[in-house]
Amino acid sequence: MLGFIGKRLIAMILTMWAVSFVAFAIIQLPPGDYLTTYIATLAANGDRVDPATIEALRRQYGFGEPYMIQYWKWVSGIIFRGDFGQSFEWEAPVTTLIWGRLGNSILLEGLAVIVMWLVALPIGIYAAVRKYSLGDYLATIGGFIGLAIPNFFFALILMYLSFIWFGETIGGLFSPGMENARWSPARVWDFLSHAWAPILVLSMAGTAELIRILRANLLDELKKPYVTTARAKGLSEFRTIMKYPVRVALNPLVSTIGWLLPALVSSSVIVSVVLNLPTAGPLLLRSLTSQDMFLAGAIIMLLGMLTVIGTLISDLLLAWIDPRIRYGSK
Amino acid sequence: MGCVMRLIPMGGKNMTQKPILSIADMSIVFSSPDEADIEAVRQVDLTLTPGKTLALVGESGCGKSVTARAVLRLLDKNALIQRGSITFEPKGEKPVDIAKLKQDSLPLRAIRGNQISMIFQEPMSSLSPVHTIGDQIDEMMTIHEGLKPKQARERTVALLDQVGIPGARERADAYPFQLSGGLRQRAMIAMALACKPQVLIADEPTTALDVTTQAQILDLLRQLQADFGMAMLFITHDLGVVAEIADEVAVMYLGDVVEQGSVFDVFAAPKHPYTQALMSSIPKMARKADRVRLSPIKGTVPAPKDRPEGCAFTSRCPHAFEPCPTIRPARTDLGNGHHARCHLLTRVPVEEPA
Amino acid sequence: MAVETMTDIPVSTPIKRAKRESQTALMWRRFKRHRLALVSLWIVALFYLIAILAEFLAPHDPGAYSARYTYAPPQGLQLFSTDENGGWRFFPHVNGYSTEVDREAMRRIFVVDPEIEIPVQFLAPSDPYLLAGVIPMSVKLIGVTEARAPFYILGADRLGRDLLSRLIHGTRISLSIGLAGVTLSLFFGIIIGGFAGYYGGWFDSAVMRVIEFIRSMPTIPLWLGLAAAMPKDWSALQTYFAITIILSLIGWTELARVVRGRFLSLRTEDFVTAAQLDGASDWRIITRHMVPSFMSHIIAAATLAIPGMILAETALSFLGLGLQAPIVSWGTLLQDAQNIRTLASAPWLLAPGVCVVIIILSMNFFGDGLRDAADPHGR
Amino acid sequence: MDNTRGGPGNRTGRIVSGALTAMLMMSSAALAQQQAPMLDELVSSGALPPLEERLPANPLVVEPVESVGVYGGTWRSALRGGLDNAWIARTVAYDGLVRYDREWKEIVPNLAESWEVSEDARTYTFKLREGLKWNNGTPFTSADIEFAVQLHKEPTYVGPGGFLRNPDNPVNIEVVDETTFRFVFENPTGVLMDELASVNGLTIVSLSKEYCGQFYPPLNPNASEEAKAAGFETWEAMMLNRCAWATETIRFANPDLPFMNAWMVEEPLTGNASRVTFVRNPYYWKVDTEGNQLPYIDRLDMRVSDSLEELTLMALNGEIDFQDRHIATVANQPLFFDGQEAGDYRLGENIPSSMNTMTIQFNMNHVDPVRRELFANRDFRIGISHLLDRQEIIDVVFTGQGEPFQAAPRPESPFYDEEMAKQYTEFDPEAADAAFKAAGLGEKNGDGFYTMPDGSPLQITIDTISAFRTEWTDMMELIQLQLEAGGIDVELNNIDRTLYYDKRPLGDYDAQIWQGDGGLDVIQEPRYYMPSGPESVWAFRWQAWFNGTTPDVAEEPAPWAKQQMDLYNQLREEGDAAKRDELMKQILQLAKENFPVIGVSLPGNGYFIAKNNMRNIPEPMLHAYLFPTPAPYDPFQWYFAAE
Repeated sequence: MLGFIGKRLIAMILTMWAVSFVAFAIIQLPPGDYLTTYIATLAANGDRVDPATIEALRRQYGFGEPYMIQYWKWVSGIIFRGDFGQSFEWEAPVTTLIWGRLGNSILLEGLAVIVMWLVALPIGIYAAVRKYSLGDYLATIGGFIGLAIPNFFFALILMYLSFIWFGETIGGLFSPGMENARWSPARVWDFLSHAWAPILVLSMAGTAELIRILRANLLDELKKPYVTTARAKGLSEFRTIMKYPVRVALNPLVSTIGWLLPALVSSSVIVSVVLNLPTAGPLLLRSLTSQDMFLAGAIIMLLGMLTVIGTLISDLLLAWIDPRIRYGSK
Repeated sequence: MGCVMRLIPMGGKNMTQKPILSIADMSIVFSSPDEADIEAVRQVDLTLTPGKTLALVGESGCGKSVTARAVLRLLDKNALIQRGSITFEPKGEKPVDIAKLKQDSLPLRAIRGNQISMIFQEPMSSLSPVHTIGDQIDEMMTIHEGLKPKQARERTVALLDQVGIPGARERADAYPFQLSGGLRQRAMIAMALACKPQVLIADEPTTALDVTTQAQILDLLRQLQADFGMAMLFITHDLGVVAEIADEVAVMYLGDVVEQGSVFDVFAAPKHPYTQALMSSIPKMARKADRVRLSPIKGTVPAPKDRPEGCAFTSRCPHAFEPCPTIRPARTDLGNGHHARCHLLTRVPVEEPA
Repeated sequence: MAVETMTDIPVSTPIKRAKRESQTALMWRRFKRHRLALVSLWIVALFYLIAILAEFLAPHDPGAYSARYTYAPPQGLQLFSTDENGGWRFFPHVNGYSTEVDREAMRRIFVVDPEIEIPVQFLAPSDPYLLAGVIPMSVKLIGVTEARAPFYILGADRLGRDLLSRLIHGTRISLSIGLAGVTLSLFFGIIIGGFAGYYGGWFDSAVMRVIEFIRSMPTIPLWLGLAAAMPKDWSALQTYFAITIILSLIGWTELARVVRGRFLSLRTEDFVTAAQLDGASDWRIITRHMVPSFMSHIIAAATLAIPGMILAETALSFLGLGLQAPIVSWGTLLQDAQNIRTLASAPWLLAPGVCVVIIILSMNFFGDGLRDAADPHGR
Repeated sequence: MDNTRGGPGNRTGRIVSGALTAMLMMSSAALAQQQAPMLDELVSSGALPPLEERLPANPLVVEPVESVGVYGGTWRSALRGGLDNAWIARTVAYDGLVRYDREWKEIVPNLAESWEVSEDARTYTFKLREGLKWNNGTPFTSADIEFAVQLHKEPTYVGPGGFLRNPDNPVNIEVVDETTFRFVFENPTGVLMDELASVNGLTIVSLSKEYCGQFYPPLNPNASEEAKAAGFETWEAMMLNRCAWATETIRFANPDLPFMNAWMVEEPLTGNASRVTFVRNPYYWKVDTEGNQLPYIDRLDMRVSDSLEELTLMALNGEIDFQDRHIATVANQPLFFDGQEAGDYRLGENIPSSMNTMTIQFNMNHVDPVRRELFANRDFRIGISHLLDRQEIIDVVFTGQGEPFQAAPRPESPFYDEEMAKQYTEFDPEAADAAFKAAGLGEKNGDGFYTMPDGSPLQITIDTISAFRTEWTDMMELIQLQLEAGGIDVELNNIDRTLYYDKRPLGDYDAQIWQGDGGLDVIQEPRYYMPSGPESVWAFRWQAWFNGTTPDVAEEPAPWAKQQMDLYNQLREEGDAAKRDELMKQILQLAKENFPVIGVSLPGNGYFIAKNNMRNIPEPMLHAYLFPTPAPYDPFQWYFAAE
């Protein structure tokens, strides 16, 4: 087991390195650089910057240096000084910008995952055990509708309805005045009273998918002889199902935990824009379009690492709960 | 046939015992949404007596497993015990009709595994792949006897030891796929015996195993039966195994018990043409001179749905005559608990079928 | 024990064969039992039919705009009409509008006027066109006889274009797009995942690293970056197909992972060992023995993937990376509807959203039905 | 309208200020000055000096639009995303040495109570108000102006420049005393006052020497080390971050940075702020006619949101007190109109400074000689213009709002020339055909499309941006259909904005579209009338020649364009506004004759959203960026009526 973990850890580090490289490549992909975009934006406001200024800026930002050198500067800064570089737009170190928002992202997505599981488990099990029952159909239909609605669209409608019905505009994560307060019961409550909408939207699709997978796996497992064995032991039906088929059917699910994250992150980018959530999403979108490369790079990389770690955790979990994988992988 | 011989006195000894489980006139019907109902088992009568082994013999799909599972009500929802009773009468307790018990009801669960337990054909897939052997055996005792995990584990180790698993204590923490087929089956047996059941149902416990292991398992079972004095219902399609382990035998064909009785009677003087056919398909040990060729049964087993109203064997029976296809032959008592369902037996006897 | 068993009496074999022959028939029978799936199958078929016959079914050209009917509400289609003495007669028609421009609020106000009855003709003659780009035709399923009369069964959008026609043409784009990507990712997923799980060892770990790596990149930035790097002289459609393929190149990992996981646990199962001992080739073992044993998962995953693609298209459009006007797809149509103004005053423009939901629902049910039917140990 | 700026502006400047001083004497004698209740506490607790000590000797007396207001309230509005500094510029930041009056006609005193221009238009002398203070109480003097000039002379410091960095006309500052200083230019300049009065004129008054000096090596020897210690590469970087100029976003991310504006930063605009708030500046130096210190409104609360939908809903829900930016679109108008009752707000009229909904600029400097010749041909552009059914576009896209219009000054402008605005705007395929013949295009081919003079197929690719203006997508779709119906094969190329700009120096684009700047600010923004700057996409290489910015692509312009450039150079150096206007008229005349850029339609009036209880908001407003609406309408004298 230890060897297994060790191997995975090394692999993870390699992956992260690759992530950093691609992250850097991606932010280099679009034509032009931050300055062209900067000029463009100024020009759109009828504003102008004289070429001398641009040249000075270009030198200051170290554009035009060879790709690898730029990359090395960046990565070494991160590794040795925890310095993610400067954000051009904010004229400030990237680190001062991202942590708060990244925290919000992790918080929201974490909550979303928890909600998914809490909802999906009972429904999925019920749907499988009571196959083709009314409940099964309801669950399945509900799940599929959840999958079918584009989440940003759902968010939009949710916003509009809550405005029409309750005269509430459900944007952001806090009501005015609460944004910069420190954590307190009141603030937690305020947070929840705002966060329900995004969490609902974010977890919707994932829940549907979990239900689906769980039902599929469970249906296969329920037919296995060991279930009969368990019944023959005199276990109650409930305990039989919970202890054996469900337990086995969970394995493939566990491996999805890590995989929910990137999808969640991606969809939260869009949803966050619609619902104006102070998460990493909008900042990323913004920095990518304005080619604020170090900021964008840092966010992509951190989100990447987030998911790599998520995957590692789910793999370890899987190995932990499924002896066949554990011993198979030796 | 030495073994068969050896069985007689033993059978004789327990003659006086009153049955612990008696299946009477039981029919099981499978219903499916888009096909006609199928009567997989019709009007079966079987009795089990403590310390004795009843072997249920037949080709695959003849309904023997269905019958066995019916005893513990382990059939799927679409299977219905249409008529008849399964009376379970442990020593000193009043009889219960298992057929009448509710699925997942307390009384039924109290019987399952505790008083009647079962061994399955494929030890691999019949054991949970993600729980250790130990866990799965402990559970029996924790649920039925409310033992603490520790005590339960002690018993488990003892059991594993008893069923001849070397290094029982370590093996208790092993997962099924880490054991050999034989050991798995032993573990399975250990599990079945955990609560000293009074009836043990073994559903082809040796089919998946190689011949030597098979023999060991059979010895083990016989041994354990001697120790625990339980009644055993032994399902198999292997007459050899029957000869080796059973006191009584019931031969099934397409859901009917065509012939039943003590192994000795049935083997020595099979009355039903099907039984006879089976017997003649076994190489007999005899002097070179009068060695007979194996005579396989002609024709194929019809699908349950084209089974004739009357005797199921009609289509393949060498002696079939008028009543066979239409009238179902009665259960004819041939004395000494030997029964068979064949019109030949009720017809004015002309000559015995050879 | 020199006692022979009776399993080898010749009777047992033919039974098995009989079973295998009827496998597909059996599957179809099982499938039909799943009512919802059957209905869904028809719906999906219908949608694809619409996609093929788009030009014939759409009353208008999807691009044809009209200043006088911006945001015109749906007229609906009446088949009967009452004459003065209250009698009914068959007279397919739509009701005209009475319109006025509200200068202050900057909008047109429409009132569907039941007095005005514009006769509707089935198989109405039209300007010649090529059905599906090949068959020359000059008749449409439905149309108004008098030219220039408003005909907006499902209403009009902000440029006075007929929503129904746009919807029908959008169906073609959106549905065609899903398939390519899914087929691709299916192929990759099964092959790569299968071998990785089957052989394990370095190949497995290599594949796993790659998958893990691809998967750990959130897709949005990938899309953004790639879309920006796409050659500029490509048409929007080319670009989009390129992106679809990119999506599937990311999409296969999901499937591969599931397959591999299954393989890992299957490897230890007896029947695989059995097959190996029989000396069956790896390829045969994987395709004949292992893959069928979890066909259900593959099907489930695939059916989930197609809608995934359709949703991806809408998401891309939302970010402005998907198709761009004048190309009509459900995504671009939804993009037009993604604002409060539409929600508030032109809700009928949400119709594409409804279509998306319907097709995805049916595809899922369809796949679900298949899944249960293909299930090796179905009831 | 421009003709009273600059020169006359000086005179009025002095007169007005004189009048003010007089008024002040009276007012201060007549009635004791008032301050906002929220300050009383601070004053009585001694945390703040009394009002008299905070106000300058002669505060600027502001005539309220309707009536003297009452103190209090929070003005809620919204920023789109974290970098929407323009809105802050339009609400908080507009307080330069001088400012425009509410009609955008005159330049009136602001921080400077008066100024003088030498006859040769080389020397500008300014007189600051006596006793002006930054919001931290430190005095605002000529030294601060000097500091800004000095800083911008640093080659390594990247500032917005403007006239401070104009290589063609270097400037020096002479400090006469605390409140008096002179700008001395090498060459005459006529546009300085306009630059100072515009939103670009704020840099000079936005840097407190006392505070910003600490990051500046000449004033603080350790500045560089301290910068490094603070995690910045250079002192310049730290200066940019801690001491950003004028309207830069990060200026509002640093609460310590001294302000001269009516409101000062309370909750800063950081990268992850979800709102920004400003609170009244207790040292603000303006009073109303009754001597009450301005502003009336205590706080500004700006929601930071990337979601237009959220902002729209907030406005509908009455959670926005005043806003026009981002949400007040043509599409939303019916929505907001219907919502007035429920949201308890009103819609007010905005007159855009823009003279066109969209301009089509054919690339006269195309790298391909054939196309260059074609696009440079006036008849060709005339033909295209005649193929546009402008009325149809107006009806479909703008619900009948606006009128056909070329790239020409707006009717409100003194430079308005109906002929220029209306020529070639009628939809007339015959005329178009004639024009194309004249342009030497070949006959229509099988597909019904005109061909190149040599008979090869002619396809024109127009670059568009759908992201920037949503209605452009619709317009271009219609225009494509109209042109193709008229026999011109058009391909739309919808690209990202950065590419839009990257393509310009390369010169291999057929045509680009953009908005109609320069409808009112004709002199400041002549991009469509002559090759004035990089935004003159139709003649990018000519403007490069003119500005000497990107010499590698510079090309000698056509004679008429060169003539325009000469005229514009004269204009720049002309001190007398009347003469400047005359020169401008000549430039426009040349533009009219050569018809370089095609316009579509005059934008209909926009609108702003204001809560019903918000007062002193004049209507209609002129809407521009150089004249940063609504700032010139003095938000500091807006107030919430008690109801």
